[in-house]
Amino acid sequence: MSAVLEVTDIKKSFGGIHAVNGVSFDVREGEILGLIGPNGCGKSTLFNCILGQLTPTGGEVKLDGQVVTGLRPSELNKLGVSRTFQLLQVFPKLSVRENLILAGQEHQGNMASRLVGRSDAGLTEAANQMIGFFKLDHLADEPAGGLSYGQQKLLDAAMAFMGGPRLVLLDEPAGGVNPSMLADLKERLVAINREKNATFVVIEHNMEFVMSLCSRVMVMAEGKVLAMGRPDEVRKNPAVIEAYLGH
Amino acid sequence: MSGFAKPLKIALGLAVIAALIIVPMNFNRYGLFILSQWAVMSIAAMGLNLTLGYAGQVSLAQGAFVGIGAYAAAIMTTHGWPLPAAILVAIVLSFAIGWVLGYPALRVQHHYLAFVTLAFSTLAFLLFRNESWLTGGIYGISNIPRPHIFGIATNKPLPFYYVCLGSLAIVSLAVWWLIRSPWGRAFMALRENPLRAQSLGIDTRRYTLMAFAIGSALGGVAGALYAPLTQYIDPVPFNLSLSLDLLLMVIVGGAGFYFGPFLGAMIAVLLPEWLRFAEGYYLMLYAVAVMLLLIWSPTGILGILDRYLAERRTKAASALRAVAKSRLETVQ
Amino acid sequence: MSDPILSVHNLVGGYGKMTILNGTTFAVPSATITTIIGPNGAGKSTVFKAIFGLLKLREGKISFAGRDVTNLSQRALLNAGICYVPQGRNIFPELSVRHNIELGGVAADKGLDLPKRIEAALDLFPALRRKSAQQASTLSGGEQKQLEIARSLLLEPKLVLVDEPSIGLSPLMVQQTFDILKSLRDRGVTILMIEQNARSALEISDIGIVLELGQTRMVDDARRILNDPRIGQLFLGGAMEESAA
Amino acid sequence: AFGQAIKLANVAELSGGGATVGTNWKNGIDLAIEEINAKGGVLGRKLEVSHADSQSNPGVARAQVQKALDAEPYVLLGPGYSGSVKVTAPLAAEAGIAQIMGGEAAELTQAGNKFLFRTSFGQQSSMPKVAKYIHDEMKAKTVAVVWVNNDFGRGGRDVIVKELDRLGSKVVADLSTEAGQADFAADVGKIKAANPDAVFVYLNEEESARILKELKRQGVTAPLMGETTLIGQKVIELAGDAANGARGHVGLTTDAPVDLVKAFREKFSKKYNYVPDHNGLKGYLAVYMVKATTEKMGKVDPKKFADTLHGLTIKAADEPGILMDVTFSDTGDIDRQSFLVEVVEGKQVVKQVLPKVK
Amino acid sequence: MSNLFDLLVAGLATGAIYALVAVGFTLLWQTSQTINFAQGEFVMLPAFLMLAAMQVGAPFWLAIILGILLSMILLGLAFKLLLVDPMMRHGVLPLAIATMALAIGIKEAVKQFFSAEASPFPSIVPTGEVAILGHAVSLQSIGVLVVAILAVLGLTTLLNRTSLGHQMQAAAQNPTVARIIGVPVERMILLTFLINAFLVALASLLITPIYLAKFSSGEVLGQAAFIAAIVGGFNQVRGAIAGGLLIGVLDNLAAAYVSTQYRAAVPMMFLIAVILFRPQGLLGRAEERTV
Ligand SMILES: Nc1ncnc2c1ncn2[C@@H]1O[C@H](COP(=O)(O)OP(=O)(O)OP(=O)(O)O)[C@@H](O)[C@H]1O
Ligand SMILES: Nc1ncnc2c1ncn2[C@@H]1O[C@H](COP(=O)(O)OP(=O)(O)OP(=O)(O)O)[C@@H](O)[C@H]1O
Ligand SMILES: [Mg+2]
Ligand SMILES: [Mg+2]
Repeated sequence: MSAVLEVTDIKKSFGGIHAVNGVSFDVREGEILGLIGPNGCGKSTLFNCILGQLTPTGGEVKLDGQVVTGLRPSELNKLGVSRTFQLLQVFPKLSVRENLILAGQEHQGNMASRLVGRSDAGLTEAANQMIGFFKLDHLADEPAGGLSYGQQKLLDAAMAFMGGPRLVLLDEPAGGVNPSMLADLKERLVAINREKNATFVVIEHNMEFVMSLCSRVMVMAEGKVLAMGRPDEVRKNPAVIEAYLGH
Repeated sequence: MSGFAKPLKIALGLAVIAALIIVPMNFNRYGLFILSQWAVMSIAAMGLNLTLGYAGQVSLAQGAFVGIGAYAAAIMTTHGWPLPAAILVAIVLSFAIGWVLGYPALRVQHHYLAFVTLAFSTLAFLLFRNESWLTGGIYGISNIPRPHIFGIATNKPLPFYYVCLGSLAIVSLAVWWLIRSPWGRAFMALRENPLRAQSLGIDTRRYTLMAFAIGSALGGVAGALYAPLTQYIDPVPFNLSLSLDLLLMVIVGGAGFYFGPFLGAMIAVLLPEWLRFAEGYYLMLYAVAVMLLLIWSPTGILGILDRYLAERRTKAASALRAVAKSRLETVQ
Repeated sequence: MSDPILSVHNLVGGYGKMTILNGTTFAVPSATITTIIGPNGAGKSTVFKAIFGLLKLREGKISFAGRDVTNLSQRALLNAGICYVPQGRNIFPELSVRHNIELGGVAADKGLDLPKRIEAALDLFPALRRKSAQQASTLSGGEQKQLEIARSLLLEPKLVLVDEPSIGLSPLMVQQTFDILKSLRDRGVTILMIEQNARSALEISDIGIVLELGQTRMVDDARRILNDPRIGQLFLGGAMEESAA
Repeated sequence: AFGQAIKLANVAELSGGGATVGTNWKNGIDLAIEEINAKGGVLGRKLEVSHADSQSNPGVARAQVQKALDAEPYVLLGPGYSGSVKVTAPLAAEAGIAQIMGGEAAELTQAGNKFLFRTSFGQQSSMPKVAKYIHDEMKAKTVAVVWVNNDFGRGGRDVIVKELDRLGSKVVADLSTEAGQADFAADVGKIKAANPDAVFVYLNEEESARILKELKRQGVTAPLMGETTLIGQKVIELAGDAANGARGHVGLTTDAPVDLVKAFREKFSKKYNYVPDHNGLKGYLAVYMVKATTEKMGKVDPKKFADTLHGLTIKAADEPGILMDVTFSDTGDIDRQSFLVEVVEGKQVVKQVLPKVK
Repeated sequence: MSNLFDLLVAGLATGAIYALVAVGFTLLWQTSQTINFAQGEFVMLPAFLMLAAMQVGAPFWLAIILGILLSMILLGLAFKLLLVDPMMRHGVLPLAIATMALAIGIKEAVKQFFSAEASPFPSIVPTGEVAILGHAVSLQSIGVLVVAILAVLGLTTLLNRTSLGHQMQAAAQNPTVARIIGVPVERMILLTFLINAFLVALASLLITPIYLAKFSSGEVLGQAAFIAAIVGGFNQVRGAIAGGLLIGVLDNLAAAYVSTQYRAAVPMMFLIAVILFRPQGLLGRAEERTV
């Protein structure tokens, strides 16, 4: 399997704080990589650097062997990289359906054709399916800002899938989501992973979720990589237990 | 919307349009002038509504674009060019300048952006006033001709009112088309959550610049009509207070609502005229009226309607929720 | 178990015309940990908002320590001994971490030694002590949640309402937070908690409440709920437990 | 006993940048009408006026004049801003209604409009007098010109610079200032650096007061020359000592050594609690122009009004309300005595009486 | 060279006035996240209240006290209850527009009920001048500057050093959470507007002798102060001083060395440059983390 994403020695500091301090890793085509680590160890910051939301202080990101550091988030998204956010990020005044159509529309046609083409960019059907899957049917026409925490979290995840991405970076998708829904979500991820050969990187503190979903797990601490390996290996790693898992 | 609402809406729309065409036929010159002014200001406000109401980019420069359009039209038509050509130039010019003015919006937002545009608006005023070789300076440009449309002279108030109304109709249709296209949705995404928008592939830079440029271009159109309407322009009407007025129109009408600018322009243009009976107190009354309106509905006139519709919708939704089956029960 | 300190009776209310709570009723015994579970959008957070006077109720009654506290102001509820840690992000972004924490003591009784309690709270969360001079908005998601928990420790409440404290916290931090809750209970404080991390939460709880569609479906001993196969299937993600095991 | 009232329409700057101008003008009008009606009106008919606010904006002025004309007034009064006059004069002319306005820009009466009349000197007649005084009496070889950058200031500046040039006085500093400007340090600094023989100041009253203070503060000793707006009572009140020594050409002033004018000032300040500036006088005169013209015609005839007023001389002896003898030219310009005034110890002192041109 | 010094002194004097008005802007932003477009009119009005008191026979000192009290009632209490309360929850714009209307209302009311004329106003600071390095500097300007600095020092201490100040900021940044932890949000907002009203009354007292009491004087003043506040840093009270003085000086230097016709353009371009290259303003604090 070749590497979809290669991250080399990424650094990000804020003033004197080294939030990410030289992180390198690869993500192989079709794998589900877990990313765990104590609060404040730099996971979200690493995502933001990879995705162009923050400019890294140093280092390089390659997508399919092409350097993409410095690309804007929207450009990366057009290349098939999508994401979810740790803090709730939806379009509060737009309805749930509009949120989802919005999430897919820039992947249909070009800017000019979107001006003259259909007003839903032909996405209503896809959006409705997504709504059905996440059990948001009765809320489809409600403004997204009126959803409960967990529902917004689910909507955020749903949006990440609308554009048919090949690489998805999920930042704590499980936080606040009901366990039975979570089981569905996991199945869905696995299905997309198998059928569409999409690749995932998942930040999560929910160990059952990470350990049962991921093929490899990377552990960060204080801005650096602490460990990387199969879930069962990582789980037994004393350093990981000490810094993160407890017991 | 329930089934009967749509024909009802269409009928209402047609009635309003018919009224706008027929009723003014026996208006006096003053009434026609004010109504034409309403049409022109509606166009400018619609532009700002696009930039501010839909795309969320605060601009205090819309008045300056009206000025740019007005000067373009005044200079060209007094040199013998036809008005349509002048309008075209006004559009292109304001679009281009609006595009450039959009660049700061890529760096700063909200009140910071408001002040960049405020500064621009002051600079534009100074240019209008000081560059007399081009703009006639403080003396302004007089004897601006009104156009011949299809061979009909529009010197008289009624024909020129129809020119304004026709332009308003064209602009309204274009804006309607724009905001219900995916572009409109992308603009709203800029307003609601630019961060999330970026990560969904929405080229926030390009859309921001577009929102500025298109909104400004509409300001230019309004200006290009304003010049032949008053037939004399000087820099004073295009100072900051026009930008603030237009902002007021957008907010009072209801920012981000399609019909907001029409109502807002009505409040800002017609209300003071209605209040003129109060003589020296009319502006005071106007100020109080605007404040009361905003106290009553801070989201503007259409905010009230929106609240009403939302209530109806949520009532339906909560009825659905009330009859929904418990999962626990279904298992039992 | 002792008398209920909080009882919630037949709550009906919601947002605008939207009815979310359809007769929610339950009681919380004194000095226990009670956990509310339920699907997303069940109305759990809405119940808390209602108890804390942030939502106008159309019907229903809330009593606390024998007193009617329905629709009281937040300050009055704090004075009565109720404290609330909401879901999501609830910090003052432009104030420093330390000032954020200090603000937790605004409603404190005169008798409390606030400086000491602030130090104690910072001791529990070393990350916050390290960053105490930083603007709160620069904290990571989990650190912000820690900040909120630390802030809520300044008062001496009788009842703590805490809405999904575990979101965003690392396993270690979740353990520690649950330990704090346990020690509070042991000191006689009543805890009412909402959790989606339901298994861990129920494990430290005395009572479990299942809420669905704005109605209380079940109130029972936490162990029994944890072991009820139907509940496990529907709300605890039974399938996942198997695959993880 | 009265016949139908004679309807006048006034459109003036009652709000916006020209509010002070317009309010004075309006008050002058109201005062005159009150007087005239108290004495039995014009040809036995009462005068009535409607006031409309142009918001100091030409577009609004146009709408309001249109509205006023739609109501077919006898005579249109105002506006005061030259730009607003320019946009409205064609409308009045088209309707065949005489328009008596307050604007002073030179070009207004030069466009061949047969219905437009001034109430004061146009800048084309006052500025040459000022330039001549600066050149002949002050013997200034070099002059600094400070003006407010609106149509009033710019208009005066353009004429005087041309005149000074013609007479051979050199303009060594040509300084534009803003309406409402508070800080004149830089402008005065420039004047000081240019070291002129005289300074011509052409600003609104409040700004005049401010620059006078600053000139004094920075110790500028060159003689100061201006118009009514430099040495008016208001300026003296606001500037205090700093106004002493300033001189000005005054077409109209409430301090003119004319009994009728003094009486007017009394009446005005009694009614409105403040001393009017020249705009108050202009409004007052405008109404008396209507009265005198109508009485001359012997009937109320809007169509013949303009014709009658052209070339008319009104003597104060016949019509005390006109305050001073005045003649109207065929272009609607005004000819009248004027004064050269100096501020001495906080009082206006007339140094010279300039006779009528013709 | 001496000319330059004169310009600097004059610029600082004007700048101090801007600063004093700008303090209110920054205060309102920091403690209620509102923008008051009527701030200039707020500074204009108290002087008229004082003049009115004197017209009915009150001595100057009593007029000052009455003026300040009335301002706090009208511009503090009534403003907060009638306009701020209903609109605050709806973001910055509705209130900004309402204050624009309020500005019109205040201006027109003063014009209608008082006068369209400028009136002189007695100065509480002696009107003399002192020589500094051989240049005359007016005592009034020094008074304004001193009060502006004191106001900023006082407010900065209040906001950054005291629990009350933190509560005021908390109420602005997140009112719901502030309520939840027991901050008396309503009272904090009221306090904000009362302080602002007191400040504008004070500013009115000091500035009007220089600017004259006129219904329209708030326009120029308000706009200049606004720009000063942005340049200095909108989210920190101390920004007002830096911005005010800088804009005052810059304005004078521009008039002297650039062009009098374009003097207003220079501070504007400076404003644009500041916003683009240091959006938080010279002394402001950087915006919060967004991702
Ligand atoms: N501010 C709001 N405006 C309108 N509707 C709301 C609002 N907040 C919540 N709702 C609706 O109320 C219902 C219950 O929301 P609530 O937040 O109480 O759910 P919850 O049980 O806490 O869910 P979660 O586990 O996801 O946090 C949801 O369906 C949501 O759509
Ligand atoms: N804008 C900023 N300014 C200063 N420090 C920052 C900024 N952004 C992040 N940090 C710091 O960088 C560190 C890493 O933050 P990050 O959000 O990446 O953590 P994380 O691993 O995602 O933690 P969590 O699990 O709690 O979400 C934190 O210590 C945070 O305080
Ligand atoms: Mg994170
Ligand atoms: Mg919840």
